[in-house]
This record gives sequence, structure tokens and C-alpha cells, in this order.
Amino acid sequence: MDVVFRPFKIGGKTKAALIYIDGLANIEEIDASVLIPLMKENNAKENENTDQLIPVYHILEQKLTVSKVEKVQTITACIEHISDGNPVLLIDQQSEGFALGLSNWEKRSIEEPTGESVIRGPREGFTESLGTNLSLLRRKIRSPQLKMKSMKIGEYTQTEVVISYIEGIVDQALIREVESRLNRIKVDGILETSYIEEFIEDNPYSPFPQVLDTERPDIVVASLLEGRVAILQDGTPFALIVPVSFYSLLQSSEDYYQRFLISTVIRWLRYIFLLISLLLPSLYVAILTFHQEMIPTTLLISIAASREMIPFPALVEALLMEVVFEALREAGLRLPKQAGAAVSIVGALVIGQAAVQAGLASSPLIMVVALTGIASFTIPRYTTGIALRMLRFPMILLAGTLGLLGIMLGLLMILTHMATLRSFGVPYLSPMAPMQVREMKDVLIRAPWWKLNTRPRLTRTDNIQRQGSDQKPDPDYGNDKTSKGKGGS
Amino acid sequence: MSIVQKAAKILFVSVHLILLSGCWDRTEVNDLALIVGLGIDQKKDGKIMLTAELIVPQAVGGGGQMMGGGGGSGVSGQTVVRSGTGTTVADAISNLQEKLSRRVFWGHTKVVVFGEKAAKAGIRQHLDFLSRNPQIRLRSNVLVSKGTAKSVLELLPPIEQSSAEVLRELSESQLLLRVTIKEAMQMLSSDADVAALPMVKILPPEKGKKDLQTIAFIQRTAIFKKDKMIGDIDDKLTRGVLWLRNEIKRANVTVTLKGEKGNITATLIRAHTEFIPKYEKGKWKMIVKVTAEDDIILNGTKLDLLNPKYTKMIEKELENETNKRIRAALKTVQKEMKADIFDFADIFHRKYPREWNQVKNRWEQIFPTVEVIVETKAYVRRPGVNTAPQGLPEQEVKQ
Amino acid sequence: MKAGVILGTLVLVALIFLYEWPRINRTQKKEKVVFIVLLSLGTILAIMLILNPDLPGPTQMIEYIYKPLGRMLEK
Amino acid sequence: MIEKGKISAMQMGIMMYPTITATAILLVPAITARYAKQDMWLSPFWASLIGFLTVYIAVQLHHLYPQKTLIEYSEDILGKFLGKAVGFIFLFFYLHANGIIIREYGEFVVGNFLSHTPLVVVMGSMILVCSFAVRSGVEVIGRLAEVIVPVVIILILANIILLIPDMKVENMFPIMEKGIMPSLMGAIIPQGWFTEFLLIAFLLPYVDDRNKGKKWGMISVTAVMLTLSLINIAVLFVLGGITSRFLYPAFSAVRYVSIADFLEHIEAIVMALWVAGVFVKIAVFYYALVLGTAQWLNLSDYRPITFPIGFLLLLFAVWSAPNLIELIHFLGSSSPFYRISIQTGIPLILLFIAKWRRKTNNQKLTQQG
Repeated sequence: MDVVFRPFKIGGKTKAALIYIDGLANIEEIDASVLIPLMKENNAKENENTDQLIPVYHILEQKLTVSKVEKVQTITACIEHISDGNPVLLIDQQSEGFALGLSNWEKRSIEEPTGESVIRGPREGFTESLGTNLSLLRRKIRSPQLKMKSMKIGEYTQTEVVISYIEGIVDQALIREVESRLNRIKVDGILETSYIEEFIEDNPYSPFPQVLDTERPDIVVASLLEGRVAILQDGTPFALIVPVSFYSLLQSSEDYYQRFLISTVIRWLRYIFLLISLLLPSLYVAILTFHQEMIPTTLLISIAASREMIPFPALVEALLMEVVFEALREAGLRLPKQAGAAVSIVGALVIGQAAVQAGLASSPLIMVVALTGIASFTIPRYTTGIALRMLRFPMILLAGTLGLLGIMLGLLMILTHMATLRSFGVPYLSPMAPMQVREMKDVLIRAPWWKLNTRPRLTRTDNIQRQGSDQKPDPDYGNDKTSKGKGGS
Repeated sequence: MSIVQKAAKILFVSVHLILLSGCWDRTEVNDLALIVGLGIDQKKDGKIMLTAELIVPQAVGGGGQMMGGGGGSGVSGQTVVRSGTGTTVADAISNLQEKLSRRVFWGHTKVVVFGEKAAKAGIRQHLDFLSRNPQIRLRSNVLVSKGTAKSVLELLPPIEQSSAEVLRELSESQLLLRVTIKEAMQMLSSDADVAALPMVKILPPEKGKKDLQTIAFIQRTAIFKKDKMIGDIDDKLTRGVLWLRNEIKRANVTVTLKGEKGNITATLIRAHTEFIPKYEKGKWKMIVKVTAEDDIILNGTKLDLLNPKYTKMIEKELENETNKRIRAALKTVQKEMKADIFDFADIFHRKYPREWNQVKNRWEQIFPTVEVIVETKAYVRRPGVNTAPQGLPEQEVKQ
Repeated sequence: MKAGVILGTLVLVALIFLYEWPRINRTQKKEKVVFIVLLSLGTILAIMLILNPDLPGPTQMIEYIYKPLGRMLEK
Repeated sequence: MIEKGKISAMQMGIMMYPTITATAILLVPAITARYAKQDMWLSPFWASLIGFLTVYIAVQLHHLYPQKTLIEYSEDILGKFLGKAVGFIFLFFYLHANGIIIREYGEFVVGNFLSHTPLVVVMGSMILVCSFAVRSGVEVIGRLAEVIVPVVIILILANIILLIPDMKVENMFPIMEKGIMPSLMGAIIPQGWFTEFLLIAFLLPYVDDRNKGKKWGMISVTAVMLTLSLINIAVLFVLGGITSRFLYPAFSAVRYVSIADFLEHIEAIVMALWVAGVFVKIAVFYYALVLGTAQWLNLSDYRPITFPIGFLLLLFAVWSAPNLIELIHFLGSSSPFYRISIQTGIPLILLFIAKWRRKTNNQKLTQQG
């Protein structure tokens, strides 16, 4: 990649230069709409009339067939534009240059996001190009109230970051908070929004994500409509959404696309499996080594029989198998797709058959491990799922020390931690705690759209001003959301 | 991050590791001796012999060869019977423990069997032990065996896994009396201070089978006064007692109609007994109102049971029969044994607390004098799925 | 045995100290003093209890005061 | 103010619910049954009267000193020296009472489940978990209560429903066989528990919708009363005359649950969820103690003394009784009077003095004016 200086004369007379970076700028466009009109067609008449320099406005108005032209006055601005891929046109004797919007980045086309697939719902996902992503948002929210605030982060990368929100819905204090937290970031560069995430989190020492990341424009739009703020960054398809509560991390966009009864059932299924993914191995250890009376006699006998040949205590056995499972999962994820399938076959064979036959693990435990694995994949957000998956290891240890009491103490610790957490001022466990009965319609069940009349309240406890007209749901707003509400309620 | 904080963290983690290594109550399943049945006998020298039936889980295939059987498709539990002796049950347990490589575990104890001798010597202290131990289920069934408890537990039942399981299933079928530890304790601490426990007897083995290949079955009811067994009654009388305890769940009653050949058998669908205590002029009176709903399951007569006239007759006979059973039970238990296992004492206490309190101490003498009036009402609901008797030519059926 | 328990207690106290001390602001003089006093109070009491487990406790004291009333309920 | 968090009145009510019930369902039914026999279900109704009174006193004092907690306004009412003395009594009481609560919890767990685990480990682990909650402040405790209490209530109801097949209504009769006295005697012990509602005096200053404080306090007392009565009824129906023979009757009743041969022996799960309730109880007491101590010493922050006080709590839990028998004896004899005199008696006196002072002050003002 090279910086190209292309000197030429406008109309064969006025000295000018075009500066751009090879590969970033669209050369065909430069030829067609800058060089050709300025060098060639200019020659004829106007030169004859006057010897004087061609007025800049004339060039702008009549010659330059480029839609996006920006005047630049400083060298730094110049450099910025050039490194963005916009060619800069400098003309002799002029104090201003022109940045021409002719950048041409290599782009990936819009594809279905692989991490968050749905059965019903839009299939488009964000790409690495910020412009494309913003256009995806604009296309869904046509209102001028959709605001985008742009800023640069990264001393060397100078990555463009956009804060997006809908004015009138969002809490202004929240915007200020987000901006100030973003402004605080001083790093060499950011390559992914996760960099930003770690800089703006409320509690960095938590395993729980306090920011939602998604590559689905529909999720971003839905969040914006709920009064949240989205942070998009150039160069990654992942957008960040703040603030979030724990419970909103358990939602899938499809909850709102499916029929509500089905969504309600699926939600409960997810809550149950959430607990299973966190607790099942530890419950296995606790019940098997502390509370044997709880298992029905016949079941206990069959478990005991299958454990008769196992050399490890249940605690060690569970830890071992869980670690193996995590390793298999990670390996399956990192390997190329074709090899990944092989890994899962080997894993199934190794764990499912060989380990049992070799007397290294008992078959009930294999069931437990498998069920835990499946359970953790029912959580739609990978980051949330992985947090709980990691927490189950200390839980197993606690279960091996104090039995069910240990599990309960561990749960209380986790719960206390979660109750302390906040995401941009919003209590992490809301609307469960602090309890907001009205919000339960979108937590315990997924009420039908025509009943979801109110937006989730993300206000801070002391923010009275947000209780005003802005934050209250306005039937005229977000037509897709509340127009039916009038008829329904 | 100061050194202090680092030190704190390291210390914190290490203390946790130390705590984690402590495994005070952790026991692997394979170090437990799962006791499913418990027998308590009294030996001649007054010592207690405790018999435990335990299940030894065994991997299928056995040994190190587990080829193909890794999934644990079938599970066999071998039962083992061991005994221990001592002056109390607790002593006997430690004696028993000496003979077991695994730790005794009471959480799965399903039945407790008292040998006849132990029952006659008194069961209170045993019950106290059973309820004081947090592992033992209050729901375990309590039984008395005709011989020693050990002989009952030793049996190798052909159908169920263990003889304890046999006894539990038999108890839960509620054909005869079913008593749990909790109920036994309640009976013994109630106003009447008597108890009734089911009593088992060993079924003689079938021809060709070994002596142990049989089961014990519940056949009688042992009657306790205070905590000592004073006698027992047979299954017929027990059913009468069940009516009087409002505990009857299943019963078949066979009657003959006047002037008709053959029997009609009805099965009980629902039964309820109501007690109306009366105290008049120093006289204690108990009106027992029995309501039973039956279905006909056998018709050996030539009657077409769709005729309501016959239904009335059958109902009448059923009432008589039930009445007879109850009377018989009253005769034996109330008049002869003088044991208030129907808990009339509590019923009187509830209705006439003041009057009852005056005779509280003399209840044993008063109980046999209580006048019991039995009023039975039977309803035949359905004739089964037949109408006229089957296997009979049309003309012989009596309309 | 007792020495081990005392050692464990001291480790516990050290842990509390190491965890909390850096978190107290430099300006909070009074807090530091109270913290130290309470912690040492606890340590002394703990060691006393380990050495002499039958030390009459607060409950006995309260029971002594309230005995006349408490006797009403004794059966 | 030391505490910057705010809770809602509803949160306060929810917090108080397990604060009373958690340990009240352990030993109390047996003690109540000993005196009240089959009238034991009536006793919570009588006992709750003192709960209502205590809430009333606390709310009245709160109206006179809206921004202050019990420790702070006792100084305002009684003057510096006497106020500090009374404050010390309260603090000592809460240290001792919480020690006993932790001991009850420990004894229960060790006695029924972890018989070989050292008591200190069981109690210490709980204190550790609680101290993190206490450090996080009243807001977090309130939120935890909101998550835990619904689970606990569902647990209680579910257990009662599971026990219905084993219930015998006859056990309830004859009602008031010996008049009202037995049930009143049975109420003396639970009264001690109801006086613990004084703890709202530590929470009321941080309630943001303060006019609802009284309402939710009263709702909480009513809920506790109904729960205790319901539990007593259930236990009575299941166990009947032998209720008082058990150390933990409610728990023994739970051990009797059996549905379809599968749902048996669920007591360990019940214990685990009950532990969550006890957690709230200990945390609330612990919080009041830590906050009170910080205020008594005029500290600017209560967090630094959380762990040292937790350590003291552990010691008091060990120290409070040599064995479970002594503990039950204390709870069944002197403790109700001890609790009532400190948690209801002293605040009542404080209220009278405060009212009287107000009056004389007003008179002085009018005389001067």
C-alpha cells in the first residue's frame, strides 16, 4: 500500500495534486469524476477567456462530479481523510483542500450471522464495514430521531466508533455517561468492541457480561427502541448495547418473533436449563456424596453399581469429565469446520463409550455432563452461557465440601454478586430485584405484543426527569410496537 | 496492587484450598451399606439382636470385564443379612457395624420388623431410637413378625429384590393395616395409649423350592397396650378393625341372598366411617356410621342384577355382612382385649373434653363398657360390565 | 491441638486484616483505630474461648438477670 | 449519612418476612406445642400483637426523627451519655441475638445433615457469605430478599400441599379445651420473634417512599403471622399429639413427605432453600449491628468494620451456649422476656420520653412566644 501523489494541472494551467492511498480509494471513480473532468474538458473555452485562476466554487459547482466533498483546512484533517481512503484534492494557491468521498474499502457482503441464527426473523447481519452497519440501522429506523454520534478511539488505529440512540426515548444522562466512559479510553488501538466493553464495564471483576454484544441489526434496533444505546465500531460486526440486565441477556430475538405462548414456554425451559447448566454437576456430587437418601432406592443401587468399578471419588470424577467436556467444546470451536465434526465424534466416542468401558467414568455422570452441556447451549447469548459454565466448577468444589448447603452458599454468593452489579446504573437483577411487578409481563411470560404497552424501564432510581413524557411509551412512536396496543388494551 | 493485597489473595486462596480438602461428611456411595430392612429381636438373655437386610450393588458382568455392559443395562442388587447384638438397639448397631466393611446407612430403610418377643417386651425405646436418628424415614413401615424378625428378613423372595421390599409393597397395598413409624409413635402417645401393628407370617414355600425362597405376608394384627404386645387378631377381624379405624381401602364382601342359591361378591369402591360420640348420664356411647359403595364383581346366582329390586336386597345383605364383621372385631378387641385401637378415646376427648378428662385415668376400665351402635349403609353402584349372569340359558335368568 | 486452632484463628484474623486494611482510606483515621480495636478484641476473645471453652457466656449473664421471669415458663 | 442506598417500603417488608420466619419455624412450633397443644395454631395470632406494637413504636419514632436510626435518636432523646449507654445495650443485644441465630442455624444443619462437619465451619461460611452482602449495603440485601422470599414462600406452600394427603383435621380438636390460656402461654415464645420487627428502625431512614413504611411493616407482620399459623396448622395436622416431641416439628413433617414413591426425603432441598431465608435473616441482623456500631462510634463508613464484627459474631455464636440443650432452654425460658424488654420495652420508653420532650419543648416555645 502506498500513498500516491498525483500532480496534474486543472485545465492545463492551475497546478493541483490528488493524494490518495492505493487500494483504499476507488481509482476508476477518481479517473472518471475527478481527473477527466478537471484535466480534459476544462481545456477549451474558459482558458481562452481569462488567464486568471479558475475560482474554486466553479470547480466545485461545475466540474467535480463527486457527491461527497468536504473542505479540509488542516494537514491533520488531510491525513485523516487520506487514511480513511478519501482522496484529497489540493489546488495551488488555495487555503483549502477537498476531501472526496471516493473511498473504496474491501467489504464482506451481508450474511446471516452465524453466532445468532434464528428460524424466523431477518437473516441479515452486521459486517465489518461501519457504513454498511449504519445503513442497516437507518433502513430499519427511518426516523430522523435516530442519532449517530461519531468518535475516534485508538491512538494509532483511529477507529471510528459510533454511539447510536433514538432521541426522545433514551435517557440523556445515559448518553452523557456512555460518552464520558468512551472518552476516557486511551489505548493504542481497538480491534473489536470487546476492547471497548472491558473499558466501559461497571464491574470489571465479574464473570457476567454487563454489556450485550450482537451482530444482528434487529436486536440493535429493538434495543434502541427500548431506550438503550448501541455502540458500533468500524472493523467488527459486533455492536454493543448498554445498559442490560441479566434477564435481558437470556432473551433471544426470536422470543418476539415466535407466537407468544410458545415463547413463554421456551423462556421457562431456558430458565430451567440455565439452572441445570449451573447446578447439575454439583447437585450430582452433592446428592451422591452427602444426601444419598434423596435418590430413590432402585436408582441409587444402579448408580452405585455403575460406580463400583470407578477409582475416583464422585467429586474428582465430575471435575475431570467437566474439564474434558470443556476442552472438547473449545476444540470443536477453534478447529476448521471439517475437523470440528471429527472432534465431536471422537469426543462422543471417548467420553460416551471408552471412558465408561475403561471404568474411568460412570454412565450416570456422562449423562449429567452431556445434559449440562446441552443446557448451557440453550442460553442464546454465548457470553452469558460461558459465564455460568465457568461458575459451575467452583460450585462442584463447594458441593464436594458441604453438600447441598455448599451449593446454596455458592448460589447466595453468586446472587449477592449479581445484586451488587449494575450495568450503566441499571441494577443487574432488575426487574426481579428491585422488583417491578409491571415488568414481569416480559420476564415470567412473554406477553403478546399488544400487551407490551410499556417499555422496559431502564431508569436510574434517582432519575425523576426520565419519568416525564420522553420515557413513557408513546403510542405514536415505534409504530411496529405500540400501534396494536391501542386496540388491544 | 500492593504487596499486602497480593498476600491477602494468596492466603485467601490457600485457606480455601485447605477448607475444600476437608471432607467431613462426604461419603461415596460405594462406601455405604444400604440398609433396606431392619429387624429387632429380643434374645433369651434380654439382649437385643438387630438384623439388617442390606443391598450390595454390583456391577453387571462383575470383575474387571465390562465389555458391552458398560451402559449398565441391568442392575442386580444382592441382598445380605447381617445381625448384631447388644443391650440396646444402638449397641447392636455398633456390633453390626463391626461386621460390615461399609458404613451403615439408614436413609433407605423401608421396613422395621419387630420380632414377637421384642414386641412383647416393649417397643418404645426402639421407636425412640428410630425417630431420633435423622437418617431414618419416619415413613418406614413398622411390622411385627410371628417368629423372629431375622427369619423374615432372611427370606429370598422370588419376585421382589428384597424381603424388605416385599413387606413394604404389602403394607402399601393397604389390604390390611399399614403403620408407619410416625403413626406408631402417635398411637402410643395418644390418649388411648394402645397401638395396632400389622403382623407378618412366613408363607410356606412352594414344593420344590428351597426353604428360604418365599415371602412373609401380612396376615394378622398385633395389639399393643402401652408399648407391649398383648395379643393378635386374624385377618377377618382386622378388616372389622379397619372399618372402625376408617382405614378400609379394599375389601371384597360375599353374600348370599335369601332363597337364592349361589353367592354374590361385591368389591369396595369407597368407604367412609363416621363416629358420633354421645355422653348421656354417665354413659359413654359411640355411634359408628359406616357408608360403603360397592361394585358387583361376581354373580353366582340366577338373578338379573339389572333389576333394582335385587340391588336393594344385595345392599341389605352387604350391610348385614359388614355389620357382622364390625361386631366381631368389637367383640374381640373391645370386650376381650380391652384395647382401644379405634382411638375412641381421642374422639370422646374432642367432643367432651371436660367429661373425658375426669375419666382419663380410668379409660381402660371404661372402654369395654362403651356402647357401640353400628349403622351401616351400603350402596351398590354398578353391576360390573355384565347384565344377566353369564353362562346361563335365557329362560333360567330370574328377572 | 489447641495450638493448631489458635494458629488457624490467627490466620483468619490475618486474612481479615489483609483484605480490609488496604481498602480503608488513608484519611479514615478513626475507622482504622476502630477496625484494629474490634479485630484485636475478637482475637483475644477467640483465644480465651479456645483455651477455656467453658467460659461463662453472654447467655448465662442474660439468663441470670431474667431468671425470675424465665422461671414462669419452665415446666 | 453512612448508608447511601435507598430501598422501597415493599423491599423493607419483604426483608422483614424471612427475618422473622426463618428461625421461627425451627424450634418455635415445638415450644408452642408444649404449652398450647392442639391450639398451637392460635398462638401466632396472639404473638403477632406485639409485632404490630413494635412496628407502631418504630414508625412513631421514625416520624419524630425521620433521618435517623435507633442508635442515633436514642442519643437525641436521652442525651449523650444515657443515649450511648442505651445504644450499647442495643448493640450488645444484636450481637448476642445474631450469635444465637447463627448458632440455631448451625445446630440445625449439623444436627440434621452434616453431623461430622465442625460447627464453626458451617457457621463461619454463612457469616462470610453474609458479610459480602452486608458490605454491599442495604440496597443489595433488599434485592436479595426480593429474589429469595418468593422462593421461600413457594417452598413453604409447596411443602404444605405435599403434606395434605397425610393431614388429619381431627388433630385440631377440641379447640380451646382449657380455655384461652394454653394458646396464650404458647404465644410467649413466638412473641420474642415478633419483637424483632424493631429492626425496621434501622431500615426506615433509607426507605424512599417513607409514607408507606408503616403499611408495609404491618403487612409484613400479618404475613409472618399467617405463615407461622399455617405452618403450625400443617404440623399439627400431620404430627398431632407428638408435635412437641420433635425438636424441629416442621422439619420432621417435611421428612414425612412422600409423593408417588419418588418425591421422598426432600428435606435436604428444603434445608438448602431454607438456608437462603436464614441468610437474609442473618444479613439483616448483621447489617443493623454493623450500621449501628458505625453510628454509635460516629464513623464515616461502616464497611471496614464488617469483617471484624463478623468475626465477633462467630465467636458469640460459639460462646452463646455450650450445647443445644442449653440453647433451647434459654430460648424457652428467659429469652422472650429478654427480647421483649429490649426490643419493645426500651423503644416504648424512648417514644414516651421523646413525645414528652416534644410537648414540653412546644410549651416552652409557646410560653416564650
